[in-house]
Amino acid sequence: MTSLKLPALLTLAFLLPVAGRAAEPIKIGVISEAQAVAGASIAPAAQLAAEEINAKGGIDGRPVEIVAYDDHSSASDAVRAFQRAVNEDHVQAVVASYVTEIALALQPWADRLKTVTITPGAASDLIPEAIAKDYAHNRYYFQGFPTSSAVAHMVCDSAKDLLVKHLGMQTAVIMSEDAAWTLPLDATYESCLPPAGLKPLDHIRFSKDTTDFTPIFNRIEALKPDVIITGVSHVGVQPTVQWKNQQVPLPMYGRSSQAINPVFWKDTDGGAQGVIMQAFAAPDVALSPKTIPFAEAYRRKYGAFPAETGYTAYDAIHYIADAVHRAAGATDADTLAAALEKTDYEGALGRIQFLPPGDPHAHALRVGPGFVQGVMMQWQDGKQVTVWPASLANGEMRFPSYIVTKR
Amino acid sequence: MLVLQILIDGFAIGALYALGATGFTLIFGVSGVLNLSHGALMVAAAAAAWAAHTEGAMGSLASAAIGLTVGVALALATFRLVVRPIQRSPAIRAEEREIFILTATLLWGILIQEAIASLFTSNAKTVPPLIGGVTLLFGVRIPRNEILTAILCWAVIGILWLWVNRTRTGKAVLAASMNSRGVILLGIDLSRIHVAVWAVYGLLAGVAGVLLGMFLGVSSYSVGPLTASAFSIVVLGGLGSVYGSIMAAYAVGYLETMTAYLVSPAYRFIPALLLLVTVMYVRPHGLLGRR
Amino acid sequence: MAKTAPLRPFWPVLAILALAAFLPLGVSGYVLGLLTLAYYFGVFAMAWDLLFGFANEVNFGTTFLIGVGAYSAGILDNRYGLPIWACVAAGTAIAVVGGLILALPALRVSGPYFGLTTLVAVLLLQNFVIIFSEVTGGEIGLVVPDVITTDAAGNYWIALALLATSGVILTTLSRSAVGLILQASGQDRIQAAALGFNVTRHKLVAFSVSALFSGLAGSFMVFYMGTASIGTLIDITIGVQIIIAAVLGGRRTIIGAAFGAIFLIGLTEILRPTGEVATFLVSAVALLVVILAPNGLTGMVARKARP
Amino acid sequence: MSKGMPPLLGVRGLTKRFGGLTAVNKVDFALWPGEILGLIGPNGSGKSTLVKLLMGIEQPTEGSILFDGAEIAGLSTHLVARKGIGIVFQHSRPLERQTVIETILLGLLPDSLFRLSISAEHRARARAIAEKVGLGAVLDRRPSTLSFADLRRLELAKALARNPKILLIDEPFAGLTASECAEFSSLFREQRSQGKAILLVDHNVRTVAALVDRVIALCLGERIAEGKPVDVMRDEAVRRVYLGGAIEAAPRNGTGAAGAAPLLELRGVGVRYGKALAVDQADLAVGENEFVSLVGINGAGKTSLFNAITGFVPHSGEILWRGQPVKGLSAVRIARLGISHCPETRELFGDMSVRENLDLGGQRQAKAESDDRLAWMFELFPILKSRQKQNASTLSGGEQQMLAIARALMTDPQLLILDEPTLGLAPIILEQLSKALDALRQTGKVGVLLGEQNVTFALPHADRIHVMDRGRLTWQGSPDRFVHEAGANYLI
Repeated sequence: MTSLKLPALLTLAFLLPVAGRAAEPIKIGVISEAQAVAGASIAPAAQLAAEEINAKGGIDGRPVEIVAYDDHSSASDAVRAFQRAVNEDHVQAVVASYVTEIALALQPWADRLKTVTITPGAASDLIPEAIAKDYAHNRYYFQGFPTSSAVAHMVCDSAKDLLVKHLGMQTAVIMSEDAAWTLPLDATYESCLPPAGLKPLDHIRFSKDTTDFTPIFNRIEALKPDVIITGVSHVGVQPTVQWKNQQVPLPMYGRSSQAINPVFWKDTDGGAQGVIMQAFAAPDVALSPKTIPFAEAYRRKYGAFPAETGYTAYDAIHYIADAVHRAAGATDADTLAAALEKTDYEGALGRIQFLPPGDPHAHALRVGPGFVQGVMMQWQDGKQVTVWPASLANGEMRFPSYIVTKR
Repeated sequence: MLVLQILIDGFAIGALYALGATGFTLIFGVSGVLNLSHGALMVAAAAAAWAAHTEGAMGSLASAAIGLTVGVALALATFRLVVRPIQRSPAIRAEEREIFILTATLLWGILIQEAIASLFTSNAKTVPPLIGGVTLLFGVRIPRNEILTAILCWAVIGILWLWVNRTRTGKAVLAASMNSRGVILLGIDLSRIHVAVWAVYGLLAGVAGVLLGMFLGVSSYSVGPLTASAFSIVVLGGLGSVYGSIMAAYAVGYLETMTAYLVSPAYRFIPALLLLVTVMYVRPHGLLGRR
Repeated sequence: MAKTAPLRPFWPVLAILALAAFLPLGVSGYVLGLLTLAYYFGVFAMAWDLLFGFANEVNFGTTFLIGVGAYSAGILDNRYGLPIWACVAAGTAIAVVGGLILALPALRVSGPYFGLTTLVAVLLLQNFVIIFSEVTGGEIGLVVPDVITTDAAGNYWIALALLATSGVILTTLSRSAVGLILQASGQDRIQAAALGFNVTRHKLVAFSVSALFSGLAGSFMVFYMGTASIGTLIDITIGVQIIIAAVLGGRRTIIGAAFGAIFLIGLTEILRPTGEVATFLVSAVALLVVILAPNGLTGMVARKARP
Repeated sequence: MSKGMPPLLGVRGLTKRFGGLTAVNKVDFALWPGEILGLIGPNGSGKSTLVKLLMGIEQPTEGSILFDGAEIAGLSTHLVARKGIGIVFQHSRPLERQTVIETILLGLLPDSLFRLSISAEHRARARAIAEKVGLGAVLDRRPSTLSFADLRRLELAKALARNPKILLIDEPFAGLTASECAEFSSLFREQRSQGKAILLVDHNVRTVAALVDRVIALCLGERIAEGKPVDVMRDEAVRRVYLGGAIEAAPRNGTGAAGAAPLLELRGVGVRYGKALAVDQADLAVGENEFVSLVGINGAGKTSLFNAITGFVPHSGEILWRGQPVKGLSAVRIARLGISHCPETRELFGDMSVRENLDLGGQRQAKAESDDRLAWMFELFPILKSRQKQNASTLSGGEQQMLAIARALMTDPQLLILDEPTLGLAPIILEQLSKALDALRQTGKVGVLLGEQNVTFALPHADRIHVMDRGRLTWQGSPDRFVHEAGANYLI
């Protein structure tokens, strides 16, 4: 069988488009998940970025070429795609996956195959912690997305303004899926909510395979908190719809990755009404002068607004190009990684900088005012309305009638 | 209060589980097929209903009807394209049919799952509920649709019971599940019975899928867990025994709900799985297993 | 038919092995990486086929064995920093214990009932990995810091050696005296018992051997991948792929299972340019083979070879 | 027989109950080295269960089995086998993926987990055994390519490889030709001469009479006779079991229908199961409303012939229904032609009520017509009327048989094929069945093809008799001729 299959593979390799060597394009591999809403924007956004760069004459005359792969949300598939990208298609850098499992699985391979790799969507703190712990082996890996602890901090900061100061809330219950990515998130919630003025009454972790959320909501309600602080990603549609159907009289507030996607309203059949979620980008919020033009360009080209990972992937292609330019066209992994570490680029997400090697979160995005900052959005009548920070807000919080807030 | 919540919540979940498992056990009883594309059929029906509503702008009832149609069509396709070719294949020996049908229906389920993911993404979907709002029952707030779901589940199970016990085709189906040769001896066309059973099965899976989509929501990732849960419930109850399946559905439904309320939602599935293992050791053919 | 009938596939297989051994001289690291993974899957599929062929049990729990072995090895490396050989040895040993646990229901139940118990074993393991995420890394996986080698050819040779060794041992076993008894026990336990064989004991052995190779390959694979995760080792879909590989290759042939795995992974890769529909196409091809050529690839080759 | 020395196998009070059914009831017997003992009995007499008890495949409810003076009752099969008891199963279930020599080698292997290689000595012995049983020419073939007789030889070789002291052989001659039977017989005799004890299990005395030293006859789980073959054949109890008592013919009142155009006609019909020939060149006709009985012992091929007629097994030759061939029609289509088959297994719907079973029989008719027939059935079998609501599985054997016949008649057949209706039934029930058949015969509405081993039951209900033996129809004639010509030879 081996003898039968190999020629077929080799033939295929020849059939793959090989750009003329003379133009020396910069090839960037993009590994993503087209079937998942969160992953579907990655490749198109990267493609858009490449076209923009090429329209302006490329990187010092060299065009950027995107080679896209689908990993079907499987880590072993992604590893194979990574090997193909590096060894077969000879890409100079890889942008790969919003799934933490896959991002972590690719981390050792970035070192083994000496290729700069950026995740446009995996939030786990473990990624930069691994880089900090073993910088020598993980220095080619960058986290192009804020960490979950950064997410939690942002939720706490906004909650202080929106929930405590504005609505006079005092207590909360943390509701998160039982997953490794929520461990740092929950730990940060527990430590940052009390200073923000919200006392966590309980902390409910549930299996991410849960389909019936009634017991969870009933347990939470029995504790009589003012708000539910969420940490969900694998689930989203189901708790939201059941929250609405059961008319749970408490607002949901926090990280809910699926809720950020523009299609969430449709998927929940409007059940999302009133849900407040943290996001790093939104189509109509000018986080930087580039945000809205990108979102509009994306919609013109693909017919819908990008998901959150679209913004990060778009930026990633741009700052890779920027790094190649600063490295005077050198694309070997060491030079490129060194150049990326010095990134200071204004992207659609805000000002992009990576934390330096000495930091416990090395190669993670720098987060905070003036950098990547994010927003709090609320679903209102099919639209995502930005409610925080005040400088970017384009609406006020509103809740469905069954939700009782103090003020 | 807590007891009531557990009772009510477990009742609805149990009813859904029971409905999902009834079709699975019916098909096993009559044609000896363990259809591992079961979950895919349910999700496909729900996804079709969702798409009819959101993309086709249809009403709740019309989109539910679309979901049921898809369920029936896919069940018949499963029978015609996957199960029957294997049953009739001269190259597959009788004692190996089981592994082939298991493998082929698994693959068929993956095909459907991938098709759903490609068409509608892997995001979870919820079918618009037939009725909205909540109602207070003994001081417990329950969505009206949850009550309707439980009622509908039981109504469908009741109709199935009537069909099997009161109609000619239904009785022939029941007879075929006990003794297919006896049915042939009476000149009753077994292949037509099989088609009828698969159609009814598709309807059951469709109803279960659409109701599940309304009550809890489904995604292409639900395919595997739904199949596994129907499989477990049916085996727990004793293969081919509808009463056993209903009993087992409630045992699992209440065990899960109680765990979620009293222990932790994180451990929701574990006691039911342990129960299953225990039952397999103590009563190897399930609670109401025949042999 | 010649008297050397059982040895017939020996030379072609040896030729393919020789060719495979020199492959790193001629192909890219990508093809090597692809085959490395395919070889590990080949071992998994052979171990499954052994159990199916010998004990006549449809085992949905093969990823339970792989997962137990791989995670044990990974955790020992990640938390206790044991040397790799010790991790692999311990992982394999723990997988064998897992195999014995899995065998217990097989002594009482069979058919779909056994299938379900093994499925439950996988689901339980999955739940435990999530619940004990502090040790196991939970759903995002476990980082395994040590590595045997980062060289593509080196890894390829390790996997090839493992595949060849497992293939030789499992094939020899299936054709040896004890293999004969095992197969007889699987095909008809009453007849085997009537010939004086303790079927229970032999069934336990079949499970242990299957677990041994699943655990061994699983342990090596985590050190190759550098991470262990549910999605790559335990998930039901992985088990399904292994079963499909074995059936595709030709069930009960041991060696066919390996070819099935290589074919399946090769096909996935060939279809990769089709993007998200690749899995759909691969499943469709597999379904067609299962329905139209039930004896799988080895069956097709064998039929062609005959005049 | 050397009764002076202790027996090799001593069975005392051996009993096996399955729920309420007593399959083997307080059976005693002994087996000495160098002896062939025949164990005979009709289907359902408990022979197979007895063999399973001896082999440890089933565990006895009561009683003791002494082997060489040691108790082996309750031991698991592999331990019984290791003591020195071997078995040749009735049906060949060969290991499909192993060659002949491998299969025989299997019998030679010790029960070791660590033995990988097979010694040359073992191979030589395996070859010797193969030569002895006549498999020398097919050593490297797989079972799927072997003839039926070779498969039987393989089973025997496998058992012989263990070199057992006692051989249990279940129906050794079924499906074999006369010369093959002779070959096997001489093999058994050779084993006997080497001091082995053999228990031969068969349906009737005749097949094994020449070979066995002694015979035990079983009926309904009990031992009813023991002695030399000729004595057992003459034994009153045995004759009653096989023949049902004195043979009598009863002419039909009113018009016989023998002259009418045949409803069903068989021309040179043959049935094969793989390599075994079950029916060979059968010619037979049943006229409109005619009652034809096919008598023959178990295994003669009656059931196979019926299954061929009703399309459950493929056949060679021609089967004509009202002059039209039925070949190629499915069993369902044939049933719809008006042939109703009531098999010996009855095939009732156990968890459905009597009424539901009957209604299913009438399902293809209009409601009124079906109700009429139902009333007629209750007339024919009054007991069914009072049992209407009861589940079929809770009925007694006789009631189940009546239900099966009634259900078959509900389909409004022109021909009813009745296969062994008397199997395992008490005499009182036979009488009721007999009356019902008589009533049916007087109505002249339906033809009946009755297969029976119980001649006494078959004769009164026949316009014509066919005798079937080893797949062939060997005799035909009127019932009164049968009494004079064939009856005496029937057992012998």
